[in-house]
Amino acid sequence: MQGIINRAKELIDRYNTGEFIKIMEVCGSHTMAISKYGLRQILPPNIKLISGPGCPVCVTAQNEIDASISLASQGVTIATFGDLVRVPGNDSSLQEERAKGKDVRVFYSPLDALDYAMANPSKEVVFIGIGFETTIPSVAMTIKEAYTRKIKNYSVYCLHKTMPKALEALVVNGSDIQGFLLPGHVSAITGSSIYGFLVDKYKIGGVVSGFEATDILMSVVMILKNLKDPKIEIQYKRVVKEGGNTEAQRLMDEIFEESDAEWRGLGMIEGSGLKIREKYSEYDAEKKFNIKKPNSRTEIKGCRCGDVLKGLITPKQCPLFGKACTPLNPVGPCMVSSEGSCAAYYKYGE
Amino acid sequence: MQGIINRAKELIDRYNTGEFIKIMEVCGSHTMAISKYGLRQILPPNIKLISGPGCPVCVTAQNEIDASISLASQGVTIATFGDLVRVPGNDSSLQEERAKGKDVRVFYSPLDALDYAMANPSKEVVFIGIGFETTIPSVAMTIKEAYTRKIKNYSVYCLHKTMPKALEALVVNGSDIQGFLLPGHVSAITGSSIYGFLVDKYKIGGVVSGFEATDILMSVVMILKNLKDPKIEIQYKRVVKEGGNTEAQRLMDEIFEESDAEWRGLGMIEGSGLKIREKYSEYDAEKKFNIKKPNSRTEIKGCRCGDVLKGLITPKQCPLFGKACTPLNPVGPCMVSSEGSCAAYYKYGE
Amino acid sequence: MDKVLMSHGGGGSMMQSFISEIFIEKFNNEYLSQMEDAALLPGKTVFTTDSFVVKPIFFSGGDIGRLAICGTVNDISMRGAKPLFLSASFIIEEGFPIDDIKRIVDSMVDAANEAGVQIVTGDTKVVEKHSADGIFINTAGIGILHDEASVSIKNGKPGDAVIISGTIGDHGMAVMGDREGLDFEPPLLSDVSPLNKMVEKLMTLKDAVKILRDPTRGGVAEVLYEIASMSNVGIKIYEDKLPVKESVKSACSMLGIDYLHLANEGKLVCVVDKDYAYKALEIMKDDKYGKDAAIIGEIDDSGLVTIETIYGTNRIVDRPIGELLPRIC
Amino acid sequence: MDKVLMSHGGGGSMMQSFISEIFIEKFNNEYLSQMEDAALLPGKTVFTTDSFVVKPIFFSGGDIGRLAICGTVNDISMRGAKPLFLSASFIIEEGFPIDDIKRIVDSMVDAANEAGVQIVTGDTKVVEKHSADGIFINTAGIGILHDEASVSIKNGKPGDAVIISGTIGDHGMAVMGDREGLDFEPPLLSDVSPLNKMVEKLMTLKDAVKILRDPTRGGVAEVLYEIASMSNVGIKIYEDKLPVKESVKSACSMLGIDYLHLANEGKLVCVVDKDYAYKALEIMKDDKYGKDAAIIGEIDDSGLVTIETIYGTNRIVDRPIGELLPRIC
Amino acid sequence: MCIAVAQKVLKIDGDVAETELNGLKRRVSISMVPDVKIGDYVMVHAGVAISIVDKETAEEDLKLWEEMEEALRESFKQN
Amino acid sequence: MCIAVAQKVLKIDGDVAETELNGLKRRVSISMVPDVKIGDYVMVHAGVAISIVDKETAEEDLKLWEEMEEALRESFKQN
Ligand code: SF4
Ligand code: SF4
Ligand SMILES: [Mg+2]
Ligand SMILES: [Mg+2]
Ligand SMILES: [Mg+2]
Ligand SMILES: [Mg+2]
Ligand SMILES: [Mg+2]
Ligand SMILES: [Mg+2]
Ligand SMILES: [Mg+2]
Ligand SMILES: [Mg+2]
Ligand SMILES: [Mg+2]
Ligand SMILES: [Mg+2]
Repeated sequence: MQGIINRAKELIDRYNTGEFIKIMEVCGSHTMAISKYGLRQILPPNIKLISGPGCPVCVTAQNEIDASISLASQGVTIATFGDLVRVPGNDSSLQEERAKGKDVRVFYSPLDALDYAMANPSKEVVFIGIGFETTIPSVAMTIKEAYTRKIKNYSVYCLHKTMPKALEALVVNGSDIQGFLLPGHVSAITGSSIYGFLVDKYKIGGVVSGFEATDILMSVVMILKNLKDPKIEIQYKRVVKEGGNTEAQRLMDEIFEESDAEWRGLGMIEGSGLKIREKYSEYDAEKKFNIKKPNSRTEIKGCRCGDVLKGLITPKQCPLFGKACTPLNPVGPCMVSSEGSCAAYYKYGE
Repeated sequence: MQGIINRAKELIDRYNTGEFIKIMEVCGSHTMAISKYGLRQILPPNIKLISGPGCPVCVTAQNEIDASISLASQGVTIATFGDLVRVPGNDSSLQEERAKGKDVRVFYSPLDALDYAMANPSKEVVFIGIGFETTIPSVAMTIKEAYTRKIKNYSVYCLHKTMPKALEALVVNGSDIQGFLLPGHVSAITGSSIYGFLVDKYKIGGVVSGFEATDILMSVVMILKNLKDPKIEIQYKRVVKEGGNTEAQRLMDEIFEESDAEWRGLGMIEGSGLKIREKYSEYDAEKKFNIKKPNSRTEIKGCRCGDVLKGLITPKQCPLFGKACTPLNPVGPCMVSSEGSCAAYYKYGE
Repeated sequence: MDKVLMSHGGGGSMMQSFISEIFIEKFNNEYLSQMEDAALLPGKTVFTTDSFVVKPIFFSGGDIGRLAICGTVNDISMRGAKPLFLSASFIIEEGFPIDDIKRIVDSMVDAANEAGVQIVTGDTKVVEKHSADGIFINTAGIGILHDEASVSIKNGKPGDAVIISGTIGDHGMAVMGDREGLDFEPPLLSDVSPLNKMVEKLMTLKDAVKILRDPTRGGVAEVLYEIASMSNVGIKIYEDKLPVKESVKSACSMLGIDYLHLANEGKLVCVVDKDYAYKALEIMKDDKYGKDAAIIGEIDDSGLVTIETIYGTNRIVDRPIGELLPRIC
Repeated sequence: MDKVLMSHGGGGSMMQSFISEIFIEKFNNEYLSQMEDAALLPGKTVFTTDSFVVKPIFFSGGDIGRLAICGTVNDISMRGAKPLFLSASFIIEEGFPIDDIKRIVDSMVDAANEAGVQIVTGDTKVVEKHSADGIFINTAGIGILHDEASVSIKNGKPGDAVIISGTIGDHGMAVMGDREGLDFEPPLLSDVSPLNKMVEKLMTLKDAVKILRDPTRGGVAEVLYEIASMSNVGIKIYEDKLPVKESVKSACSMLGIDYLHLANEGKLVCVVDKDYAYKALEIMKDDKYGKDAAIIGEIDDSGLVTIETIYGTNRIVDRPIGELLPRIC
Repeated sequence: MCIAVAQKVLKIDGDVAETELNGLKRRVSISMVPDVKIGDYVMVHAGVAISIVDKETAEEDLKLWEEMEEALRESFKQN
Repeated sequence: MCIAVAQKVLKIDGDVAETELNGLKRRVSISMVPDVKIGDYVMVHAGVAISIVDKETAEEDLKLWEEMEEALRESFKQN
């Protein structure tokens, strides 16, 4: 490995031309891996890897967090992924609700949440559906199965978001991003062709990358190589096909349809979210519990998560970073989620 | 006090004639007081105070205990008086059910149980109604109040028993009892005239007694004085009136009607129990939960509670007393209830 | 029964046999089988532990924090030792108010200062909501034997005097009163107090002080039974000599409870050579926590624990079995 | 937040500040503020306590009973002392199976015998159903300092070697695996073990052994941070030197957890004068519980806790905050 | 049977009274003793007053006892 | 985004497979990779296999990299 790393480093160094090159890693797991492996140390100073809106916890809108919290206080069982419980809402968080005695449970898989609902028929279990295309099919599976088995005490609060429109929002008004490190596991589902518009409309290329240090460095080399002639390529060929996983796409399409979605930092983006189709509406927690998103503060005072998510600043440029805002006392969601850019920068000392 | 005690003792000693005189204290609280004060030590050897069927826990039939236990396992909240939780049923007890996670709660007053039901509307609270005329009016009050306030989650499993018919059962086939120490607090409700039949039909007198040592000794003197010319007298005049508490009688009569009842040791005694009147049937747990008394063992192997309750033997004459049967490992209910004759004899070393 | 019942922890005979069968037998060693409130280790070191689970956490006259300090201070003292160092270990239910923790810790600090002991090591665990009821505290403690102390539950001999350091049942009834909503006027307060200063003075009587025991769970009755059984003697006490508050007596008669079964947390039962009985009584009465001390009986050879009633009759003292249940009929 | 959260007990930085603010400050004394696993008292006596609340109670490779003995034996050992006497205090939920208690006590007896310690005093409380989750055990322990031992979390100096006594994260992942239904082949067993014999041998190196710490809650990462902070130094470790089972690594990558955050219950982190590093390593490797011991890094003066990755890059070691949550996205 | 204890009525509020005994105060139902007045003693069982204690009788009790005792002593003497 | 880890399929039982990685066994849903066979590697996210790892490609990856690297080195030389 060390061998390839060195060879990649040597190649990348050739691009140390003084010309400033900004590459955005869209995916939170890439942000984590880059920080964890210390890959930024390998890049020459003119090549900047900046983080994008690829942490699903981070982009969940404030009023969606608050709606989930107020749902918890209504006596239903909230089933969710780990990080979400720590995100501060307007005046509480799911972990604080749990400490008050509300039933908030962390699951590793949505399938486990459905199993839990089936094993506890007297509880009303609501899964908080966050995540991008990687996660969406597994949530879709639970709805399909609940429908088939006529399970009445399970539903999903659908806060899912999808990648392509958000990427477009980042560049539609011009941007200095010269290439995208594209998400590997999202693309395993969607395929790589969904990114074609980046080249066609905005002349920005990208590489779908794996998550090993070698994958990421190879992908960076590939992006650099194509700077003049932007393309969408797949580095992570062993996992990602151009057409993606058609079975998963079919399932997603059966359960969900496109809708608008509000992204923290990016605002409302047309067609960037999903909602549960009418046929499955009894599994739609929003309808079942008549959830109304509250009028939350859209921004947390001083927190620049929005700019971090848009890649406009690095976490360190936020004045609160490492001072008022630390993983111990996170101000914004980018510091809460362990995949959040601010958390990754803080934890791994970048 | 010591003065009166001495004077009473001196008077009682005059009856130390060699002639065997058997006086039954009907009431468990008298049994307790006699043991606790060590009053038997004061009596000459020919005067025997023997205990009767006056401990409500002890006379509750085995199948009533078992029915209560199985009710607990159905997910309702069992509300009950303290001693009852320890009584062994066929294969469990209320305290064992509680240890298994069933909701069994001890209350000092039936009114507290009703309050608990009102404070916990999602629970179904069933009060196990045991006890004689002293307790019955307070249980009646809860039913009346639940009815008036339209409380839907409270009911009573009515196992109440009444005194007069049981007393008659003890003497109807002949008996060597020469006088009754009659229950003070039962009589505060019923009045003393209900005991008239003892004199009229069976030529046995009795004295309604208070619970202080002086009360009991005075009552014994009064019984001895009247041996030749049996009467029903009231020693406990400060509390008991000949007519009793008419308000309480009215309330009891409004809620309950006479029924047959099975007494441990004494068997089925016609007209010696109560059932909830039709008008209040929604508060009758027997109907609400369709309770069927199981086919329990009627006797516990070796346990002579029945004979103890009939006054045929003293606890010490039971071969299990103090050996297989102790308050730590009670075999029969007379050892469980702290008012039980066996427990009183064991605890206070008689 | 194959499950643990409340009665197994109630401080009566059920607990005694449970503990003997499960713990003493298996852990089996010379120290544990002493059956004392605290173990006497080589080097005159005394060591004890107790976990505190009282409900309510804040009760009339004290709280779980004061109790956790006093309980262990007293168990060390009851071995004839001077308590020096305590540990404090907390098991806290998720969601427990931090202000309540502070209040409890403050109260521990006060009690420790009063007793003159230091809390030198600790631990904190947080468990999920509904996995504990608020807060549990364990304290363990180390002390050092007083000079020439020779105190043991096995020391009782016929003729020795039995002394109680004050009114009986205050803690148990204060806590039960809080739970049952009893309202006392003047308020009935728990007696929870550190007794180490009193014991320090008592120990000037050296081996004339034969047994010290704090009548906590199971009350005075249980302590008397344990003394009778471990010293292989009998005990006779006198009802008219027992110091009991009238309000406690009234509450007991109302709830059908024997005050000899109620827990005390600031009282000790002391068995003293009869020649030193009045001296010991005087020492106790001079102490802040001993003004109601009384000689309540004596050791005999009957093998029984008996009480002479106010009527001059004698009966066996009722030994507590397990859970204290209010009795109604 | 005015309520206790799970994270307050998770062994990370949130717990550290919670404990400092609430307990250390208020109880405030020279012993407690040592911030050691055990307090060093006058007379070379060492004293510690821990409560054990592990779920499940019986886990792969051990149970709460073995854990309760080893945890306290190890905390005493980590002070450079020989553990001698333990207390054992049980809080039991009504309805808990008596057979399970027996099994737990048997396992305590075995662990105590293995470690050569005696359980000399105890306590049992029973709480109502739903007032506790099965059983909680507190053990406190007393030990005596080894000759010339001079072990303290404040002793680290740049240049000292950092050694771990074996594979990292086995206990934490075994328990999490039981909870999450992970199935390891060969089975992943908790490392719960008494380390006092290993420490006894290590202490023949006398004051060359500078720091001993068992990386329990919060894992190796938290111990390194505590050392760095209390010794006022930095620490550098090397990813390629860390002994970690492949199966533990795989489970960590699957659950999104850092193995440096996982609890260990039979491992120690040892800071040694660099001239004695290989000698210490040899002693550990000779011990039953030390065969995978490794020198994993050294103390520096950076003030940071850093790791050199297998790619030759450097980064800060992630400090655990609180609750370990499986991460999915 | 059935424990009951005499308590003094301090306050009356509809069907409920505040009672007192040696400093122990309780709230008890008085709906079964409608004639009760402040200052009366009531026998309380399970939170319910079941009768009013007749103070005169309580004092008479002793007198009655003494009379009866006297009479009995006389009768014994005669035998 | 979203953690996924490659695991080897040991057994297939309808929609569920038993997978293994370094001795860690799991049950995962394979309903989204209907073509999977025993011995395949699958990428598993949140208990669901989201794609089959193409073993040939995995091996080719390195070759491709080497080809590209070579080409790049050449192109750099030319500059
Ligand atoms: S450092 Fe904190 S406050 Fe600043 S952008 Fe990140 S999350 Fe927001
Ligand atoms: S001693 Fe026990 S077995 Fe014998 S009659 Fe009494 S309760 Fe029954
Ligand atoms: Mg004690
Ligand atoms: Mg103790
Ligand atoms: Mg104690
Ligand atoms: Mg600890
Ligand atoms: Mg609770
Ligand atoms: Mg430690
Ligand atoms: Mg410790
Ligand atoms: Mg520890
Ligand atoms: Mg104890
Ligand atoms: Mg539980």
